[in-house]
Amino acid sequence: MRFAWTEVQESFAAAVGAVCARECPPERLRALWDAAETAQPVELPGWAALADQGLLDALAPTEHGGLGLDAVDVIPAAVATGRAALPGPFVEHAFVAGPVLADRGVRASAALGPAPFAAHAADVDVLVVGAGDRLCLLDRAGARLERCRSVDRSRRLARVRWDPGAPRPVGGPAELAAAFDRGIVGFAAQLLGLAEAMLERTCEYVRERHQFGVPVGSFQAVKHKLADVRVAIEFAAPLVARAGWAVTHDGERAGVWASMAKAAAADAAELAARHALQCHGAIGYSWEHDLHLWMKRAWALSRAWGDAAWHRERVARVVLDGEDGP
Amino acid sequence: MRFAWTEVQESFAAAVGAVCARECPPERLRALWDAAETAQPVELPGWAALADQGLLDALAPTEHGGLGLDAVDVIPAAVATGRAALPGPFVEHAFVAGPVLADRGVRASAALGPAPFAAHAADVDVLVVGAGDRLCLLDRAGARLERCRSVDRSRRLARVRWDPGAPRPVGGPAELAAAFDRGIVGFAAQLLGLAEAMLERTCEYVRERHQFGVPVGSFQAVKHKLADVRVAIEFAAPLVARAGWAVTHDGERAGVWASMAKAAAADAAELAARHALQCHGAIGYSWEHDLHLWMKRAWALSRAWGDAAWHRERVARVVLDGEDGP
Amino acid sequence: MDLTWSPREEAFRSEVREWLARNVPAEPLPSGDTREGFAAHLEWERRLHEAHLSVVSWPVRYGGRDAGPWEWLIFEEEYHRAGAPQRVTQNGIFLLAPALFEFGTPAQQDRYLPPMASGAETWCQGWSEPEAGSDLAAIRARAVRDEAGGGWRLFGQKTWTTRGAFCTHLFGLFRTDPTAGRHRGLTYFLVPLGIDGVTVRGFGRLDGDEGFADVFFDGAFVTDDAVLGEVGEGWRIAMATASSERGLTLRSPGRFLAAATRLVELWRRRRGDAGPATRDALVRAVIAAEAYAAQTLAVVTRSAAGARPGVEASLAKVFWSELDVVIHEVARDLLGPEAELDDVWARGHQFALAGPIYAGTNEIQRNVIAERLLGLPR
Amino acid sequence: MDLTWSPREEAFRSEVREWLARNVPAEPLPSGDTREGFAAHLEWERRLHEAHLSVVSWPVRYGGRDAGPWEWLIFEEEYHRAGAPQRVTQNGIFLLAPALFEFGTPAQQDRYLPPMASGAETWCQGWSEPEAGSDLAAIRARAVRDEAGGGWRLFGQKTWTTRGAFCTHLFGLFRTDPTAGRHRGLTYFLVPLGIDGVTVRGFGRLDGDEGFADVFFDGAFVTDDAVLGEVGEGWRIAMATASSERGLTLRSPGRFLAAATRLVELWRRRRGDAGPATRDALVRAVIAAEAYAAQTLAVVTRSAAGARPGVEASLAKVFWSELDVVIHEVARDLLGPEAELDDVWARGHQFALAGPIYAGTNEIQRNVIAERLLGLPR
Repeated sequence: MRFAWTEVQESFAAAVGAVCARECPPERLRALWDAAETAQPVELPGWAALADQGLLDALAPTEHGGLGLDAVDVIPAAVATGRAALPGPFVEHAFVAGPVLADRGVRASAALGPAPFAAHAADVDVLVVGAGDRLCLLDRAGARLERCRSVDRSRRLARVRWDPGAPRPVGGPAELAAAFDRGIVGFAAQLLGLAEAMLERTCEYVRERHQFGVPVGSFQAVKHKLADVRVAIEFAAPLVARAGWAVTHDGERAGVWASMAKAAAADAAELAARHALQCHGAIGYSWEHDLHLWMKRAWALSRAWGDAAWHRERVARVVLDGEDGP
Repeated sequence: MRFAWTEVQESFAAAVGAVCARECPPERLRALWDAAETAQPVELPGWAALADQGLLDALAPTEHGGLGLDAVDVIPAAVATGRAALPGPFVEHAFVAGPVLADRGVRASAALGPAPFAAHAADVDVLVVGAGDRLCLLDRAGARLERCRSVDRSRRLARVRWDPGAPRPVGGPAELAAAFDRGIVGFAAQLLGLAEAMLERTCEYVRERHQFGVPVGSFQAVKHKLADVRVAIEFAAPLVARAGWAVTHDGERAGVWASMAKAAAADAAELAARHALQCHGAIGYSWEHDLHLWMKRAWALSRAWGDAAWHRERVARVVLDGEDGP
Repeated sequence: MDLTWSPREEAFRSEVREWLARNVPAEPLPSGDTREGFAAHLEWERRLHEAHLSVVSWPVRYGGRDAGPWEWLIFEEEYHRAGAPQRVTQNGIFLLAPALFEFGTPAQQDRYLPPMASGAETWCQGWSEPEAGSDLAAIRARAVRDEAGGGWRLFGQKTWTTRGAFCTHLFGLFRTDPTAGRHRGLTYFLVPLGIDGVTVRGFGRLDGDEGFADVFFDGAFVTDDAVLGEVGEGWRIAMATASSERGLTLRSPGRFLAAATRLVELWRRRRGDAGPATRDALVRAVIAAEAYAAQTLAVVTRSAAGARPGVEASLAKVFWSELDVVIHEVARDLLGPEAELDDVWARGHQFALAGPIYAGTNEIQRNVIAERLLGLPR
Repeated sequence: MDLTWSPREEAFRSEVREWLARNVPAEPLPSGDTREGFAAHLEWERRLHEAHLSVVSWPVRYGGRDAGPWEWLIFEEEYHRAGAPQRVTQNGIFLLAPALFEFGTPAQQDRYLPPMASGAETWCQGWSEPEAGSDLAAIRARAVRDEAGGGWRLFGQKTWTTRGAFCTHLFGLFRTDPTAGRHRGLTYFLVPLGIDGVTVRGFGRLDGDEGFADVFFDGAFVTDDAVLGEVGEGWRIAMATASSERGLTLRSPGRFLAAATRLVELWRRRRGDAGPATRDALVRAVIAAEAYAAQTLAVVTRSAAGARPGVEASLAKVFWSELDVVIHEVARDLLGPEAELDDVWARGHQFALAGPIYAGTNEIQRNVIAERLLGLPR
């Protein structure tokens, strides 16, 4: 029994974090917002460098040119992408498509679960979708995309539809559920990273900002809000790690663990956003301040692929009603 | 349009409050706890004096020897009984039975709504119950009582059953609903009074109690908790008044207003109990301190005759589902 | 207690309801926090004014109807029920006007109130500064006496000024006596934004609309009649205005009743997608909106009897601002995965999140409640 | 990460589970916070000790099994899963013993640990005083040097001493240097309660059980070997103990997993009475219990690698104490009108409400988190 990251997992995450910080500063993310309305594929900041690191194909089998890692190995790196608010369909490409896509030269996004949306659908070559109870690949050419605007414009969201026969089956119900569960664990990891980043930025701010002659961080109301965020992160993080183990090793209850992780991480990130904004005050409410890069990503990912209530209900059907799986 | 108590209503409440304070100090309430296990009828502190004031028969029609007042008139007085944690089936006797009981010489309690319990069933002459869709009176002699211990021992609770034919019908579904609604408005008023009393006692305590060289009431965490209690009371109180008007004047939606009042007042009282205990710390956690007289009454009344969630669901069936009534 | 409306009040309600039914634009106007949207909203304000409905509680001679607080309440209820446009003139009408009525000279009232009522002149609030947010008394912008010119020269910066880039005038506090204590030595000025020495830079709010502005003063000159009330009395006048902002006038219960109604409609459309907790959370929000409306009846009853809004306004500020957040959280839960979309509810959510911050953060309001209503030590 | 148990750990789990299945009383014991219940619990502790299960992580020579932290965790999980009795010896075993192991002399360890393990001697904690609750450093009880007697004389009052009326010994802080600062000059004493000059008065908790005591010291004499660690080092030793109290040792995840399981069973019986929100609230509680268990795995991993419990214990204190309240609030909602009854859930609710108060209020814990983990200014 050992519940901790290995040094290798942590140093991979540190390397990914360093690339994100270098390649994806707030200016590049803001530039993506300005392109939110264009239908043309856009360049995704940091993607080339992260591909060089192997991150994008980390979960792909070695025989297909990937690193052959599992979800546990890549969760700390996924947290790092969340901390950086890295744009692009990283989770969809690496966690969802990685293990099922034989061709390493293509970029993938995905639309699984209760929402009919895929992020960056127009920027990728192939989409992972569920058609009935089959896990399928859908070439972008065969997809009918309707652009939608996410509250986080950098997501370049689209509603995905297709003509019958366009999706190519690559797996059955078990593979479909596994792909979905890997996806929500990836998003949960990013939500954790977003929460951590918002907490850190807010702590820095309230140490510096003075009102009434003292740092606003010395007020107990501010302290307790941020302490609550720290508590929420402290107890969401082990669920995310546990879910990573579950989707890798425990077939049976993987969906329950994955949904618990997504629900807890979404709640932590929403709480972090709420208190980060309140503790920043009007300064954090402006477009010019970077806080909303993280907040809006958190609001989007907390709702994408099922919100916390949806995932709790998925848990309830097993834990309370005694249904089988997921 | 005028949404305020009259001077007459307020001075009646002040007189009732004075009697309660004189006749029902904590020692007398504690004495009642000690008698919690006895099946014999007990003397209810303050009842004789409140009967002399006319409070107990305030809602009874004048032709039956009552004061002929309506629920609006008596709500401030009911709040005063809550502030004093007055024991006894005051709401059941005055609000529920008063308007339907011709005989002024008897004492009544009641068991209506989702709970099969009546407070002080062994101490009264008659019980108001619902048998099917009829409002009925049930003589104590015809009732099968099973003593239960409430978390508030002073309530001398009993589960009420009866033999077929024992209840005497005095009204149909409309009268049954009206009696229930008058009851929950009365309890809502008492819950408000309990919340006010707990808030006041706690404010006094945190002004006096010093830790770290300062009054504990100077800590922002304490201030904000008690401010939240004040806000909850401020916005529950008008719902209780509004519900008093509704059960007196608006037949149609009276049940919705009454349930909104009970839910809001129960939530305010539960919040007051929670924060009062936390702000008192260990001192408030002891049997010797009087705080729990109010807390336990609040916990009991918040659950009696339907808890807040039950009443919100009653509102939902009308407001969301569009059902008729209550 | 008498919860019935008089025939006169019912007639007023009918008139308002019918006028709104005929006149409220079928399509929502563009956001009033953009330049073109602001113009569209001013056009709407002009029509409202023509119908003598822009300032119903004002005297007839300034464009109002001398309506009492109950009619004001009826107007607000109908206005929100009809889904009528946001009032982009609200900072003038609801915040400055009460101060003008109480502290202004007859000449100032005659000069400023009619164009405010018609929307010909639009006012933004100049309270906050980069270093004076929650700590409003830390204001550094200053007014220096210009004896030769017979007036004052203004210096410094105001910020987070709502719709400052589109308004014609600003009311705000400036320090006239740098030697006096924090709350003293502040004076309340009425400043046209078009004069020399004033620079306005609009900037985006959370939703990207240019709803905020920095306003820079670099020696802008105003004459003595730009001072509202006495020199050095600015704090007292501003605090009188603040109770209005926190309490009744800005946040009429009609707004939250209407929002609760929209939420119930959303529930009816989306209930299939909603988790089991959302039904209860929704009813909580509905009850809270009714509680706010009922509490307002108590406040208006006192106000109709001549009471002034006091520190109790802090209770309302905390309640309505958090209710507004709750309403939008429930809406997001009802929308499920579609809550990610940048639609009217998402915009409303972001707008609601400003409520616990502006007009005095809720942390400050809770301090006020604890210290001034509950008597807890500072 | 490796979330599998070794064969040896699995074997230990089986042994514990089987022993508990055979030995846990079918009927719950009377409350351990009453005199007769305390005696019944001591009898249970005696049987646990005979099976070498009372202190599994202690050295064999003191009655333990030298079990590592993972086996300790397994033991706790099985203990709570089996619904085994409350440990009335816990203040000694979980709070004093770690301090004895770290700061005690070999003679003290030999003297005190074996009877603690067997329940022959029972310990209560003497921290709080009437004027020293959250502000523990305000302790006034004092120990005065008695050179002639070769020891110390104790004066003052301790209060809210859990089960003080039934225990044989007290460990606590006394001020030995009245001239030193608040945290300095305190010394950690081990005091038999039966000696002259000690008076114990039991009093009721919220639920009426005599679970609290005042302990009065009026010149009671103890020898030098009653001092744990160095004179004047009491605060440091107590704080080392406090992390244990706040964190892992006292509040094992098994307790909350078992409570969540009981809650799910209650749901299955009462779902018909539960409002729609309760289902979601219940799942939240279940997830929180799993989160606590998973976080504990991380803590035990660090502890197995030699890390000491630190300020992170405050995170766990806030989380488990509020989870315990939530579990009981959900239970009350499931019980509907029957939540009024004074049953096992109502008792549990009242017990849970003590959690955010004792072992340092959650307000203090949040200050600690903000100041020491987040680096916010005092």
